[in-house]
Amino acid sequence: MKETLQKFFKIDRRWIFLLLAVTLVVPIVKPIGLPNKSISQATTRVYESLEKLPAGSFLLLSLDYDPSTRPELHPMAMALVRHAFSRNLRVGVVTYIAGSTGLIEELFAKVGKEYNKKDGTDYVILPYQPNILAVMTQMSSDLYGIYSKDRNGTDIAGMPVLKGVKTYKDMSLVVCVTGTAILDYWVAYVGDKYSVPVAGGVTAISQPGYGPYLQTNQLKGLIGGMKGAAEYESLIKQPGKGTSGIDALNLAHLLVLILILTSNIILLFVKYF
Amino acid sequence: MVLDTSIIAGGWLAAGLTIFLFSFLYKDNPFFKIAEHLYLGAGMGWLFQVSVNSVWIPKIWEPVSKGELLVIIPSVMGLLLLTQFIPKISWLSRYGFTFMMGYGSGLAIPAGLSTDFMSQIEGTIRPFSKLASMTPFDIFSSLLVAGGAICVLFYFFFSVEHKGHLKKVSNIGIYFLMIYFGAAFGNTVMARFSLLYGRFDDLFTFSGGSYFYATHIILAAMVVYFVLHGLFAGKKEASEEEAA
Amino acid sequence: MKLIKKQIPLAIVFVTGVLTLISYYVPHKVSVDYIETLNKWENIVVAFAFLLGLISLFFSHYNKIARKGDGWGYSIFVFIGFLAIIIPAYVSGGKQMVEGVLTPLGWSYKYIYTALSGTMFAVLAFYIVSTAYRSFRIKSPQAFVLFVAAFILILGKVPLGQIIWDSALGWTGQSVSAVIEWIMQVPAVAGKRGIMIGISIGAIVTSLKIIFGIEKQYMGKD
Amino acid sequence: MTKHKVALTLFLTLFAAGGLFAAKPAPAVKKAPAPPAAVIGGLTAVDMPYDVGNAAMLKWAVNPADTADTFYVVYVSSLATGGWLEADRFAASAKTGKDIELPFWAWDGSSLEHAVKIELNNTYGDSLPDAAFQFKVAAEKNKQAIAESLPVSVTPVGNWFRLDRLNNLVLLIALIVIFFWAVSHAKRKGLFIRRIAGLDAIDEAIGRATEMGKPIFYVPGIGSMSSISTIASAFILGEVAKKVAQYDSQIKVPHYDPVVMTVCKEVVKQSYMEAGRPDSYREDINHFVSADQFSYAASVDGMISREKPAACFYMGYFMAESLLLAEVGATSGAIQIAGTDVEHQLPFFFTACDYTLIGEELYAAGAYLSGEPMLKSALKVQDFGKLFVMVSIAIGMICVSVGAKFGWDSFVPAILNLFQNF
Repeated sequence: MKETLQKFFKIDRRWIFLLLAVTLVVPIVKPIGLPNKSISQATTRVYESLEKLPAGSFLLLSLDYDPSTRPELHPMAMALVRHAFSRNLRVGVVTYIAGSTGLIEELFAKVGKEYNKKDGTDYVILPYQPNILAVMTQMSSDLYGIYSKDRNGTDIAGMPVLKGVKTYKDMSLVVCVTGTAILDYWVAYVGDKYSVPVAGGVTAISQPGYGPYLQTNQLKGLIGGMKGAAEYESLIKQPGKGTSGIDALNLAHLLVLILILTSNIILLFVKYF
Repeated sequence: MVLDTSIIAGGWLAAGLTIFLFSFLYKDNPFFKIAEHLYLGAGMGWLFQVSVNSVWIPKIWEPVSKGELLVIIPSVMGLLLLTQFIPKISWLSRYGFTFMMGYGSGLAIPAGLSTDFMSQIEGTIRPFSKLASMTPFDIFSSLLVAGGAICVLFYFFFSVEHKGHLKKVSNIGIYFLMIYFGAAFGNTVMARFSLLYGRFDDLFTFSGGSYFYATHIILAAMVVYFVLHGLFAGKKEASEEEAA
Repeated sequence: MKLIKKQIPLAIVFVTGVLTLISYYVPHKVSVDYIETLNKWENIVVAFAFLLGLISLFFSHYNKIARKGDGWGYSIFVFIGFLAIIIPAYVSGGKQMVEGVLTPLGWSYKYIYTALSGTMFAVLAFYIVSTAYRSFRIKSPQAFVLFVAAFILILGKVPLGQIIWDSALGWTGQSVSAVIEWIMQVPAVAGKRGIMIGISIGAIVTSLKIIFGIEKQYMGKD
Repeated sequence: MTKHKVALTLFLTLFAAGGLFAAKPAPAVKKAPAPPAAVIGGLTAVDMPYDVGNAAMLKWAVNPADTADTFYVVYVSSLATGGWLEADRFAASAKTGKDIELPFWAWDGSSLEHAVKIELNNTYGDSLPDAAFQFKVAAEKNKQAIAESLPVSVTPVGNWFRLDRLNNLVLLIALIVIFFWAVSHAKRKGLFIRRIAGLDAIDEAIGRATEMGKPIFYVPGIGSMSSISTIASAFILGEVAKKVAQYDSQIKVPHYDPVVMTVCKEVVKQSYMEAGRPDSYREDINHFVSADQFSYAASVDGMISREKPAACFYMGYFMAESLLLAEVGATSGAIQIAGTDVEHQLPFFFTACDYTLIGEELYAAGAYLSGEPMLKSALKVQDFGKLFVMVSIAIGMICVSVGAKFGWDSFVPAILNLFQNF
């Protein structure tokens, strides 16, 4: 008995890999249809921060994620942009991750068309810059000192979207969507230093780490992982990839729990019987 | 739905590269290695093209050609960084590095003090200023945050030996850390699955008829490869892999 | 020689460091102008820093090919991958989309870079599952606490888990989402805050050491 | 301590000088426009303190007779006469001295007077006219002016010190003083650091590797030489390499960052010299793998699963690759010891490795093993910081609770002010 159990325990891990692949592929092919219901406070706070901005306010989005965290963060960014456009906010986009430029392009090509928003009038995409600190500090006194053109080389001075926007004082909110520590930079080097409201969207991995900033209100809100994306999508009532993603993750989550429990129960059994 | 040839070709390429990388899960193989090396090069290539188009041309080339020569100073400092590779004059790179380090450190110190230090103390004690309107459970939670933070800090306190009662305090600290780690673990599970879901979702798209079943065909080809490889490479290697 | 090799660089780090530090406390125009100039310069210097990685990558793979070292054939693909981005970038002039149509650069991004970069991370999901099975050991009370927190988080993040919780623990009157919120807002904050404060002072001290020229390993050897 | 005082005095003097500029007497220039029914008395205008020099501060007494529909309108002009532009408009109940967000040591605000910060850039654009600005305030009810003040003038100037950030500066100076005290002390007498539980595991792992005749992998992570975890890792590597050289075992150090590699080469070479085995030192102990996170992880994984090392050390800065590495190491049967200050990677190390150094324990291990005075003194400063936080939280909690209980209205915000950032 013991030997059989131990053998079971030393199973080739590739079987486990296969098991996971199956539990994820099946719901993609045939969705289960269990929508996300609960909405966390932190996500609601982001939603409300955007909701209370008057139309025409300038929202700065720092979209710093590359394809490697796209499934989590892209739906989030998309939901945020949709929300901003539906509230007729002006949107400026900056990025400090080279790999994100393609995703930003994709996002605005799609959502811009949905809401009939024009590049240069309703939103502006600024080019990638390598040094995050330098740019953040510079934007506190004059953003044109570092950004003179948009990503296609068009002069940004005089663009309707940037009318009256020069420093953080002219921006109503900064939202940073990232899988890196860039949100920490926004909090420390911009939010706290220049008293700018900063909210964030992060991968589920870094989400618990922002608890202290949320409690102190250094962060106005936080969207965490695919669950957060699904929550935001349901807040703006536009289900997208976040909502369908959560549905697909149901079984896989249970699988992990079952695996941890099984292995530890086997271990107990082997030890005491 | 009829797709453009370039999109179908793209679908095949993406599906192929994705499956090549996943094939590492079965075992290391040449296809994985090719995809991995391609990734290295492509990543660098992307960074290179973005830097050229977003920084070098607009921030250096254009100002210089317009006669704004001041940008030459930082450019030279930047170029000096590259002397690292030439041992004899590698000290020149220090001019660039020290500039970067000085700037970064100077910004980091006050920001760290205010954000991660003072604000955190303030955040811990502020809830108590609303004592009158708090429920007993709120008070308990606020006390837990404050007490927990103190215990964790004490766990990392290296100037005294942790003995007797002090040992107990630092032990309580560990449990707070463990809850935090547990939360992080749970969240990470979700994060990783989401990424996998993203890739599978793409593969599912490419498996459609409009892409001429790219996923199915490439997957089948990989399986055939592994079967053939297993047959020809002999049993010895296979059993070794099993053990891994 | 020591002067230009060592002392001037150390003077640079000290002067830029101290001035930048002081600029936080000085609101005057002089300080703003100083920091603006430095911002612009810094941004340019850093734009060259990634070349360090690029050159060492090329160098090591070029060497491998030249020496015909183990698996040198794969090294060729590093250059192929590089060219697969650079050539389209040149052709498209750095634009990824023109009037809603993908340029060759956009195509390379979407089908090569996205696929490769996305999958590299996604592989981790498999390892997390096998770690869960093969090395997640509840070997101590501490590991047990970690497990309980992780269990609740994993369960409560998906709708199916919420249904299970409600049917098993619904009598407590607490939904799993409320429990998660509490964990994230109370004990996890305490734990994180404790770690974070120590590490942040560590970073501040390191920055001080750099400014005062005590820490200079980043400069490399003499 | 003297240093502390000198610096403080220096800054205070600086501030005082700034204050002098700021408080340049602003003679109220009286003119005679046709005033509406009533006159708002006691309007004063001063330069806005602690700013770059583009704002002014207006103050006047709150009128208890103001009703909810009373509005105040602030007008500004850059000309000696006329040219009035509207600069601000707000309800009579808003913008009192209490609403200005400055700490108690930099601002004495009363709810009995209105205090309004006027940013001139909003009205005049980037470059302000180089002149004294005139201000006047009018009270309105139903868009009808019911009262107006006499104009006053002020010239905004740039200030030299953010007094509101004094708490930050004091803390910084205290840290610097303690830092230098610790440095000098560490060099003379040495400083006490308690032994960290995980260190025995390192010896054990090296011993086992020697017995088995298998290599040891030391993975320094993906940090650059400026991150503390990488620096600590380099010192730990030194000690590990020394033991490896003594036992004549093998060590491999795959690298992500070329600079870190150069440093580690020196460190390992030095260790082999100290162990008396310079002959066994090989240049390829430290080798560059890749500057890309995942190819680095994948390549190291490949090496680990091929060579099946007896022990793996993961010390330094790690991101997502932590799991990839630890899992492969665990399945290949190696003893694994990890240490990192990246908190969200710690759970994986904790569950998959035999021993894990958590956060600062990594720094402490580096300091303990190397006995390096610089590392020890840094650790001392960190301990001081933690002590400060522990004590501040404990005392602050009590003060704030007591203050809230007895309703001491100015005491509680004052305590909170001490730790706020502005």
